[in-house]
Amino acid sequence: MMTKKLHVHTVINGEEVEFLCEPRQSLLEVLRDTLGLTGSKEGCNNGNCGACNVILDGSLVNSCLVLAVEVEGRSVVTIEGIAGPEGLHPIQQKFLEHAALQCGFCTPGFIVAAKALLDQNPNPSEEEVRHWLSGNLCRCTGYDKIVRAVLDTAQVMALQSTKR
Amino acid sequence: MQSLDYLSVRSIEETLAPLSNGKRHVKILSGGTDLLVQLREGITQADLIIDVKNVPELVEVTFNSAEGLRIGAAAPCSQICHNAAVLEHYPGLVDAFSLIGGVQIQNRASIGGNLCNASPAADAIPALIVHQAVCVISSPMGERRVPVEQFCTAPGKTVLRPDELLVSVHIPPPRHNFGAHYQRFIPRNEMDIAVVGAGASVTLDEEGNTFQSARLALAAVAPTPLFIPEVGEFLAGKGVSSETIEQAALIARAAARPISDLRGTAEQRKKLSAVLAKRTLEKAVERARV
Amino acid sequence: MSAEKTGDSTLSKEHNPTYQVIGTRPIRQDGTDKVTGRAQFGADIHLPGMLFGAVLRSPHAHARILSIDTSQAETVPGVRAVVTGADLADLEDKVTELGEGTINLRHQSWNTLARQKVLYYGHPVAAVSASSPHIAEEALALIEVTYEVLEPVLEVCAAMHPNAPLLIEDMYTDELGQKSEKPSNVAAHYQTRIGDVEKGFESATVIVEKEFRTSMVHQGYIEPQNGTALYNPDGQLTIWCSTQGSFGVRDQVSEILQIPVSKIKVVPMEIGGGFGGKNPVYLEPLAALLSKKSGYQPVKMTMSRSDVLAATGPTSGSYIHIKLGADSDGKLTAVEATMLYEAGAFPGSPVGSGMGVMFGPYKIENVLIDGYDVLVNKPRTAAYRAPGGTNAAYAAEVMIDMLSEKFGMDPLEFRQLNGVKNGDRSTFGATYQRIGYQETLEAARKHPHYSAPLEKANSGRGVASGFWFNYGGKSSASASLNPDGTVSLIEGSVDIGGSRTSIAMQLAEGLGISVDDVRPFVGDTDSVGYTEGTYGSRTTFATGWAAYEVSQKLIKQLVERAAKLWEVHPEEISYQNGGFSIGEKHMSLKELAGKLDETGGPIMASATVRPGEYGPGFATHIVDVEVDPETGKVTILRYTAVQDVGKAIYPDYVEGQIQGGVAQGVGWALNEEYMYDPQGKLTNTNLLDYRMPVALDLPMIDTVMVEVANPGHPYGVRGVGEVPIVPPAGALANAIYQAVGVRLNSLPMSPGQILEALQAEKD
Amino acid sequence: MPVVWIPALLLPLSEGRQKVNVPGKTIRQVIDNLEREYPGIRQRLLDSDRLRPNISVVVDGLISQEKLRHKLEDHSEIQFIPAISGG
Repeated sequence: MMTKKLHVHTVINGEEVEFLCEPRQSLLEVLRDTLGLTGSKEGCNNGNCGACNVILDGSLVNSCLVLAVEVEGRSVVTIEGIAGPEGLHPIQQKFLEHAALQCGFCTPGFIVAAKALLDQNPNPSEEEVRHWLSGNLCRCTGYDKIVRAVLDTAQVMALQSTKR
Repeated sequence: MQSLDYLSVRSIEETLAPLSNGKRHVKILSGGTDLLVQLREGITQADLIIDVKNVPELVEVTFNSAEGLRIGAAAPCSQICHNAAVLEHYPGLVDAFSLIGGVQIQNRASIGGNLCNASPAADAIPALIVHQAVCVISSPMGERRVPVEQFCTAPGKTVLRPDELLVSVHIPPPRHNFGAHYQRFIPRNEMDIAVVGAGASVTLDEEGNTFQSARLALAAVAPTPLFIPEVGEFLAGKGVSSETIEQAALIARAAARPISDLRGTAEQRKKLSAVLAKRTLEKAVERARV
Repeated sequence: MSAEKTGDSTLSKEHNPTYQVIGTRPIRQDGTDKVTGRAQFGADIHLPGMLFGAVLRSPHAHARILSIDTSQAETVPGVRAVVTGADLADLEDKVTELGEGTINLRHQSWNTLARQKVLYYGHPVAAVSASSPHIAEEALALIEVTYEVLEPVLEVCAAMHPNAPLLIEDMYTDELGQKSEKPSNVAAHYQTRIGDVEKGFESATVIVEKEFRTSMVHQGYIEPQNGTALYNPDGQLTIWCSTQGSFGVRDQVSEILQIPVSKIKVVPMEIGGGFGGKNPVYLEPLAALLSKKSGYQPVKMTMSRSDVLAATGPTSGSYIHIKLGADSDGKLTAVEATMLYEAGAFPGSPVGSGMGVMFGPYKIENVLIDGYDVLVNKPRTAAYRAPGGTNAAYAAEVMIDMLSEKFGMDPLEFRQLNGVKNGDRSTFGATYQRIGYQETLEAARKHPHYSAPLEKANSGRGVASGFWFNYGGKSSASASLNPDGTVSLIEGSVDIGGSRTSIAMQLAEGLGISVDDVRPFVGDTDSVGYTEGTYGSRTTFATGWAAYEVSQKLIKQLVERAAKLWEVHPEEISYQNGGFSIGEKHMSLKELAGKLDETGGPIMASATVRPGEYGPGFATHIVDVEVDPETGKVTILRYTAVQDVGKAIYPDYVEGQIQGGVAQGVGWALNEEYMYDPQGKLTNTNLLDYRMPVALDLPMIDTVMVEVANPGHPYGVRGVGEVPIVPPAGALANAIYQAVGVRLNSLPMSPGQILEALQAEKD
Repeated sequence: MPVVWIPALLLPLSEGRQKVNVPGKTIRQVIDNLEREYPGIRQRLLDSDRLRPNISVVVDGLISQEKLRHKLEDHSEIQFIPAISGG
């Protein structure tokens, strides 16, 4: 049976968005099935793989563990919002340069998580990167190239900010 | 997940009303990291969930040296860990709250959720017990206070009545020569439930050579997080030495009554109870001395 | 061998020709889509009028289905169709080669939807289509199934007992064409016998004997299975899914639903990992059935993580007994082994390949290995990276370590003494041609890791080697030249880890153009020639070869066109590095591409290959661990993987394959395992309790790519994907022994196991 | 003439001989000739008119894809092994 849908007004990747959803629908489900933002992936649907990571009001969350109705009046950044009008975000560029992806399925979650890390800690150690990314599972790479890509991004972004 | 209704509230009164009228099967939603999974798996039922994250008293973390620390029940782990006062005065709590899940979980999972989920393996609870934390519970009848060690009654069960809401947790002000620590054992280095967890707090004399008092609690070795007063009774007045700590650890081991499950065997948990009790006491002493 | 440092991996190579494209590190053509979330994976598809399917699964490990009542479910508003086993044709026992390996059609159909009996927890019993996934899920709860619960068979030795309950009551043990007298849970018995083991053991001065047990483990791809089907009223069926082989899906669906392949088009979407587990079909035939029954509307089905763990993959748990002897010089003289592999609910464990992998790196004259394929009430096993190899090599490498210790020899030296060389006969019978095993041992001994001091207490270093057959198989590709001189390439291999690029690079090398001028595209089953799945470490080898063939065919046509323009004979024209020349005259490929119309119109070429001379792969790994003797926790301090890769076409992704294989091997070795309760219910059906390594569990994984070119490939390629998962468990077991003095004989070597072993050592 | 390693499970049929020389220009001919020498061996290797799907034939070290039609050299070495699947 279906309960009455609720009207939700929120901001996704900087754009005001309105949608209708059932209370039981997760943010992940609405992003993918209602809003067509399929970059966020479902790997486990219970918070153990990180493939559905989004940034909610500045903090990293699993969108499978957030109800869509909870984002009323809040702001969400998904993988689709990481690249800017001028092109790829440095973290995306570094993932490509370091071959930090194989199948690419966990990649959006890792990139969103790495973005959240660097926003909060622009100069992480390898240990800090590994700890932060421990909520994201990758089965292809053994994490080596992913960790290198994140560390390298931090360096490049530090250089860019000193230039400015 | 079964179909249900959702209500976002802004005050405690607004929350208590539907709880007390008894018409609906209500669940309180803060972080949802346990609740949503359990609803999906059908382990928990509800026809109404009340989102309390917009109730100011439930998300505040406040500190003053006279009354100590007050943590709103819906405050997420990351907020607690990054709070300046908590970092300065309660490193033993940071140990525990920084262990609950990865960053994504930290940003959602709340102290109240960890208490109300009442898992025997909950990381926060032993740490709160050794800090002598008290739960503040509201209902239309008023407010009552329950020491954390009495809050959980069985796996998934607490002292809360259907009409009651866990509002906040209070931790006494920091004392001199006090040190606390929590650690757990997991097979991986992250993303696991404790096979065994151990929290300890000690208060030493001025010289830091004698235990004035101590508290120890274990996770995942009993139906509820286990406070072991015998350890404190044994250590009080004794000199700080590896021998006394070893003996205290054996008392903890003896008190542990674990089961075997998919996360570990009873035998393994018995062993780990002693190992972790020893290690966490040593760390607590180290902290008490600085 | 010269050694050249590339990033944090070393490339040590024999002399080989200089390439322009091969061996470089371009950015993969599909990369941008994958870092921006635009890449379309199977579950990302959305079609107009699309319905959602869900599967009802057995709560019992072994039970007879007495009745299924779907009437209530059918009345739920929003429900469009319900299917059960009755909707599938009953197929007779026919063993055929489908996807990879062989499949008995009756079993394949039975696994798709249970008939009469359910054979494992999670076995599909019925499926529903509805307007929303939540309604479909609610409808499942209204399907009433009555079961007669039977005693489950959960352990391989118990399953072989003559009085064990039978899973498939009319199954007899096959011994190379001969059936057993009585029905049995043993599907097949294989045997390898070379020389005379009794004589072999007589000539041995040292004999070691040990038994090993390993748990069932899962491939663990992060993307759950999914399948979307649109059955048209005209009988044309289109399937969008995540699969390792689109043609394999077409073949399997054709057999299960009894539809000719000509009526089926399979569109491979991007795939989120497979490792062997995405060769068999699960949801695709159900989605097709539901689409037809729902009035020819598209139906999308996706699995939950618990469905994935309970009902797909996994690979066999096993019992292995080995007796191994060596003479006074430390030369191996004989091996005798028994291997019992869990097939799961239906025949088809990888025990055969396990038998070959076990002592693949070693020269042993006298061999007697018995392998048994045994049914248990667990999901039907599927291939998993070097199927059957990791558990077999784990046992073998521990034995080798025990012997080298008894002889007081360096474990790598012991392996050099007994390791296979070109022309040696393998322990599975075949004779090795050009192989690079000894080269990996030499590189490992020379590596700074091997001589680095171990500082920490309770730390130890272990080594182990591994072998994998590799494979060739059928591959197709076609390409057309664009007017701007770029090339559009259509190939049939699903890209799970950069193979679009490694294939495009071989076309570019052949044509002498930049890989940036090649646009690779993975075709569906109607747009490209038959191509086997992305498995068996075959893709860069075989489909890359097809791309090379295409490049040669294009050059032939291009030279003819150039000859027309210059009005000379083709033979007079030389073609090099993307340019034509004759005497002083020169013309680039791009120039010619702009003048195709004047010389006879567009140019395209296609090739289909089935190369046989795939070179086997060998690897040697070194690992340092620290063990906490109070908790049994293992910390990996350092890891180095040395592997003969033939020729690294796309080094970034060869390193990636090696690192990924190591990570999976580490998980298998230390913490991953299927945990069943006594009734046969899988208890750890989530990624919290099925413990795959997280970033914090692993160090950087150094790779050494040894290049012993495979003479059987135009560019010397060997498969690289599977070998790296073979050595880790053995290397870790040997390192743990060095650290704390206990030899673990079961996987996973979890903290609890190690703690018990340490305790047993004390008592 | 080609050398055939008799599969272990078929040794009872070959009076225990592990290695036999058998004439034949293709695997099919070799199996036919084996059958003459050791009656019953063919139906153990073939399923009607094709090699059993769970068996691979190795010719001179390489797993054959032509199987029964595989052309043999005068001194080819032939081996039957369990079919291998890849992940």
